[in-house]
Amino acid sequence: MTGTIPLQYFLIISTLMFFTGIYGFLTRKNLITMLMSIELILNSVNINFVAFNRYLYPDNLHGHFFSLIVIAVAAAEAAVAIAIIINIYRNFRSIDVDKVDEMKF
Amino acid sequence: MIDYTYTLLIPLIPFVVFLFTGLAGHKMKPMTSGLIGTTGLFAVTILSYLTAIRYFWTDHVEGAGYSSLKAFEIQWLHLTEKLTINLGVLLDPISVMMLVVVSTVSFMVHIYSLGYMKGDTGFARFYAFLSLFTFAMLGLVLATNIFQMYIFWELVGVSSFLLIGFYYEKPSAVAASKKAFIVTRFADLGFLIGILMLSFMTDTFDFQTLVSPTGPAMAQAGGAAFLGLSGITWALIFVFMGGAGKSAMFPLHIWLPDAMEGPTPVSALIHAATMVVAGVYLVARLFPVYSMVAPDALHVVAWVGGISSLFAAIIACTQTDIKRVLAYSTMSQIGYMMLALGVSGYGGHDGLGFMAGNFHLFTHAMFKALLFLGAGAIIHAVHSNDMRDMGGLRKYLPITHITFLIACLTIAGLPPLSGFFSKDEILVAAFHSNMPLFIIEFAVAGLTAFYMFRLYYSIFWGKDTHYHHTPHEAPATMTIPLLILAFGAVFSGFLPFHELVTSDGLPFEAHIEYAVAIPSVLIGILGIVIATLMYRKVSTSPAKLANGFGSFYTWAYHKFYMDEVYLFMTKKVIFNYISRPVAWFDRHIVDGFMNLIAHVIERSAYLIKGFQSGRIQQYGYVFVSGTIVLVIIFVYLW
Amino acid sequence: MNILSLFVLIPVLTSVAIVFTKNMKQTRVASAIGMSIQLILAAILVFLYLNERQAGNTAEMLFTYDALWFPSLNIHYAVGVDGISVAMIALTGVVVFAGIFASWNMEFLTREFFISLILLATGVFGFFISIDLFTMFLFYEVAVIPMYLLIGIWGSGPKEYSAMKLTLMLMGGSALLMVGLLGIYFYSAPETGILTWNLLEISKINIPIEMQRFLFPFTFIGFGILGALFPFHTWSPDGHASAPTAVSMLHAGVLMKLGGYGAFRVAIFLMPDAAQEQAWIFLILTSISVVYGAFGAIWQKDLKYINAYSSVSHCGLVLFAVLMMNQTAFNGAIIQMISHGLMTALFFALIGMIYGRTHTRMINEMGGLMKVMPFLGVVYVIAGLASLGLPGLSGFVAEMTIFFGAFQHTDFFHRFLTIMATTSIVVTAVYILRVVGILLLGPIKNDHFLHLEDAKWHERLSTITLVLAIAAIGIAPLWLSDMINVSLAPIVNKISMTGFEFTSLF
Amino acid sequence: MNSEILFFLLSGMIVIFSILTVTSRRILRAAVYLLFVLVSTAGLYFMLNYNFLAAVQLTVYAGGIIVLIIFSILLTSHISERAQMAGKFQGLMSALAVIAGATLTLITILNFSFPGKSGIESPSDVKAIGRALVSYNENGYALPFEVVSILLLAAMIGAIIVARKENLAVKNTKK
Repeated sequence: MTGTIPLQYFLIISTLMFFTGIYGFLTRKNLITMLMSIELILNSVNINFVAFNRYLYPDNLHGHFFSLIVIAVAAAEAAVAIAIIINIYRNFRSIDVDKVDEMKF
Repeated sequence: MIDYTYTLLIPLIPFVVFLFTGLAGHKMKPMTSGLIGTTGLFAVTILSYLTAIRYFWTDHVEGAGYSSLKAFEIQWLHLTEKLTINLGVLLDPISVMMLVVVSTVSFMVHIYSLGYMKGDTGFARFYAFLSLFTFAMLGLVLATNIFQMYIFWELVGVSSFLLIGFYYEKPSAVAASKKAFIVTRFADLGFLIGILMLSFMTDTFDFQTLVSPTGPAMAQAGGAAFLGLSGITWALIFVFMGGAGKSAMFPLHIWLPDAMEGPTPVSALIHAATMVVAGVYLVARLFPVYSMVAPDALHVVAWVGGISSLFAAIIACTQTDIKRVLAYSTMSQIGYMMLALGVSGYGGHDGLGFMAGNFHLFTHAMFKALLFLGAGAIIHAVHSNDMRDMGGLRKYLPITHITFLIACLTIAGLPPLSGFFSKDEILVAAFHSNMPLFIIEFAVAGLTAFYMFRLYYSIFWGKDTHYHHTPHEAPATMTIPLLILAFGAVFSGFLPFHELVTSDGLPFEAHIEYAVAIPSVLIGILGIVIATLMYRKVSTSPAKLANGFGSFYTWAYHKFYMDEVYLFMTKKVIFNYISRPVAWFDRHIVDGFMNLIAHVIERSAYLIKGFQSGRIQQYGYVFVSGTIVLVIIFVYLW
Repeated sequence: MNILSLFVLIPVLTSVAIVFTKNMKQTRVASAIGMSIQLILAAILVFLYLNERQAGNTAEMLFTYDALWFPSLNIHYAVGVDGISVAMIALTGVVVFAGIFASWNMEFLTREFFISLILLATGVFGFFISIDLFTMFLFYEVAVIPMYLLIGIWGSGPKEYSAMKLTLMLMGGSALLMVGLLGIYFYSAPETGILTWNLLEISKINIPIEMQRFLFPFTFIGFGILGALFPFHTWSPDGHASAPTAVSMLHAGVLMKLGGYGAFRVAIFLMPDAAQEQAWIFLILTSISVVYGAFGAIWQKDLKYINAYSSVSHCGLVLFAVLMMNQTAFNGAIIQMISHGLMTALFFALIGMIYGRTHTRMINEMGGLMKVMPFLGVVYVIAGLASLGLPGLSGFVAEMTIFFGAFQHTDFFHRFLTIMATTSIVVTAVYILRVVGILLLGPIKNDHFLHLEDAKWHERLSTITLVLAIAAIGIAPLWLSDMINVSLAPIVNKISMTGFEFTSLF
Repeated sequence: MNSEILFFLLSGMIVIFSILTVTSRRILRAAVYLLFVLVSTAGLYFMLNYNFLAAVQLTVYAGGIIVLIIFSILLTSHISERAQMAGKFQGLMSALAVIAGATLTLITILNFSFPGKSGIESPSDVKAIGRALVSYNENGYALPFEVVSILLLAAMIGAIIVARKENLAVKNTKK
């Protein structure tokens, strides 16, 4: 189905998505949005894996499975992260990353 | 060799008594510790007299002269290969004489205090300290070497400190004890430096080696090390500084009048008869060295003695506290002794001054202890130290009155009392070697008679003061010592000192030189007459006289402002201009510098700390940009 | 089992035992038993040592034991003692013993307190028995570090500040020291190539003079900081003022001695050439310490500050004597260390006891205490007299030996400094008498003081032990002095091999 | 041609919604934008003919994670609440770094000549995937599969414990 679309296009999309995620991670104060940024980053990586698999090494499914596992890890990570966030919220009444500074200094 | 090892017991008995009463004194009845102390001292006195009799008479080979002998010696500390500190017992004429003086006076004071201190809360403590003092003083007297002397010198100082501050709840007593200790300590610093120099030059501490005519000290004569004086002269001047401090010589005398804050028996024992003559004893000990290799140092001794005696006599004429009068009188008399040593030569009749100084030391101990103990009896009766509160006491205190009168006559130098003989010898010695000093001493003899009788008349005659309680004669424990000492004051002048205590150990012929003796007796009588005219009855003449002298009187009354000068030196200069800046400097400059270092480090840490902010986004930013930079460098630029 | 290893083992075992104690009583009994054993052991060691010497054993170090510990750097656990270390161990035993009883009523975190205290003692004992430079350094650190906790947790006043200051300055010293020791290590075997940390082996060779010049200041200052060398002494007043009683005792009593001992054992012994050359700089500094500390003490109002400054003065005298570099002065330095250790421990114990009753250390708020607590008052006076050098107490012996040793130098420079140092005895008298006068004598200033009690049994035990030790040295110093003298011979020999003439500097 | 249009459409959505995700001040909306991004990514997977992966993406990501996120948003903040953004300086610096990074990466990608396809295409239907997941030969993924399963179990337990921490703490103090 990919037809004439070159590999680089996928890579460009994934790059843009990756750096958007990073931008989000660096600028958002809210822990949940930071988590979402991380999801973006993971997702962009997945695209890379899948695209390389399809374009360069279609004889096996390494990239594909890698993505699959990353999705599973992302799910696990999201679950734990959200548990932590909820706990933080309970303790601090806020999920602002700058306000959680009990352990600082 | 005759065995004198038992003399070791003489200092040891008081030491054991001190330990015993000091540690267990508060557990027993006060009187028990007093009796233990007195009994101990009685034993010491017996032993001392026994030693004196054996040494001077029974064991002495006729015509052989008295040599010094070491009865006992042990090593105490090893300093260098050559210098070793020993402790021991040295017997020679002056130490045996001092033994008699110290044990007699101390014994008298022990008995006297049984009455005087009765009922005092610190009775046991008092006796413990007295024993400590006696131990230290005997150790000093019997020292075989200069360092042992220094050791006991310090111990004597500290027991003096403890006894002056005996009434430790009285601020003035505390201040006086502090002053006494610090001033003498300062003088002892000189003594220590003197010992350091002397021992370095001669490689010995031992008195026998030091004074031996072939010893190392004698080899040091001549040469000029510093300011035109030889090294050993300086050493001996420093040593004398220690002696001057202990003996309250001008200008290190200021502690002595204040030391009268102590109980009166203490003043009699320490600050009249024994400890304050330690300086004289020290010079006498080293006399051959002084006389042969450092005559310049001996001149210093003579002049310091002369000036002190005049200075003190003038002040004594103006004071009203009876104990202070006696204190200045003590200082004046010690000046005499110093002067006697200072003008003396060595050997034979030249050593007349030496003999006279020691003679006067002996007689002075008797009559001055008597005066102080008498003053104690008076204070005991009147409860005041000030002669203006007294008068007409002869009716109430007959024994005290008689003994006091004897003592006053003795110190005024009337024949045939002991003071006449010893003072006369001193004047003769001065007359033959140093005219200016003779004139000073001659004047002092008159002044002495004057102020002593001023004191006497003010207390026992003069106005009839009304007392709250009728004064009554002291108990027998106090009067018996007075009588015994009076006996000593009257008759000790007949002791043949010129045969016993001489500079080279050999006897020489001494006789009364009428050319000196008659004027000196006359000036004494003149002083007494003037005092009688002025003070026997209440009159205005003392005030007139005082006005006649004008500001000079005021100066003398204020002790020539010596205390103020010292106070200025210590309080202002040392405290404010040395100690305080040092403390400030330490807190602010030295410590400030350390704190500054810490502060700089802390500030820089604070700056760096920003990087480790704990903000995850900042870390992320650094991480990302760092990665980018690294990629640029390693992928594109490398 | 080597007897010396017991000195490290017993404190460790005591600490372990303390961990299992259940309450304050058990804890302090355990510590008291442990440290009493330690004291007895120290006495036995002195006895054994004297016996061995009597029997003609002339080895430099006795009771040696050597076990390879860390092969790649040739670090050994090497122990051995000579007369000097034996004396120092005896001192430590006495002071630690007294310290335990002085802190009998420590109620806050008792177990932890005693464990830290005993850990500190372990370090000190270990330091004195070591002859391997690295183990020595190790024990030195073991001794220094519990200090931080002891002051920071159980202290008073600005304790955090003081603890921090003290630890940082001492650590700074350690850093310099480490440089020095490493330098010595790397130049310890110029010929064979097998490097060693062993003190005795290093002493047999000569470290190149260029290196000595470089390493000596590091080593000397490193130890000197602990020995309160001017101007690195400022941790001492603050540290002592904040520290709890027993810690002040141990610190001033034995820990500061580590400095003097180390400076002598390591800096001077191993690098005599540089020491001869550079001594004059440090001599000036130490003479300043001596006089300056004494003058500084006059103006202070806090009892502990007074004592801390007096320690600066007295410890200055130790370093001063060490730098004079002749047998008598060395001997004096060692005696002074012991004497100062005992009397300053006594002082701090008394100050702690007085503070525990009056709740103030400011002398102008107190007065007339002699009346209400005669025992403590008398002991304070004795301590004061020892401090101002009264014959019959230890201070006198030490000071005199030092002065006579120092006066052996014939040149003007040394003479002048010696005379300057001797003036301190007068100034010492001034501040001691000032304190005694204000604190103990005179009328009672505060009615509240009338209800105060005199010393308890444990306080009496603690102070009497120290007083007895002080008096023993003061009355019969010869055995101690001889014990040290014999051990000084190799050191003096090594120094005399250097042909350096001081006067050639000028 | 069709596929290209589809690709540009999907990639356009991805880029736009990604940016919106990280810039939107309303958190709930951001979550929804994220959902769009994830769905579009699933579209890309479909285009690459990995249907199973795309399905997983849709169910796990879009279905599971996003729902979780939305729940947590609802738990921790009000719908109307506007998220706080970083300061201007921080935003600017981050943007600069991100742009620099993106530029760098893009330059690298565009300058790199990728090798061509190698070998024959292996099947990627569900049956083949299932086989590969549980086989342990050269192309089998039994080990990572098991590891992930353990990870998921651990994460599940961990999440429960962390989220329930308060109750545990209460229990502990009671004991």
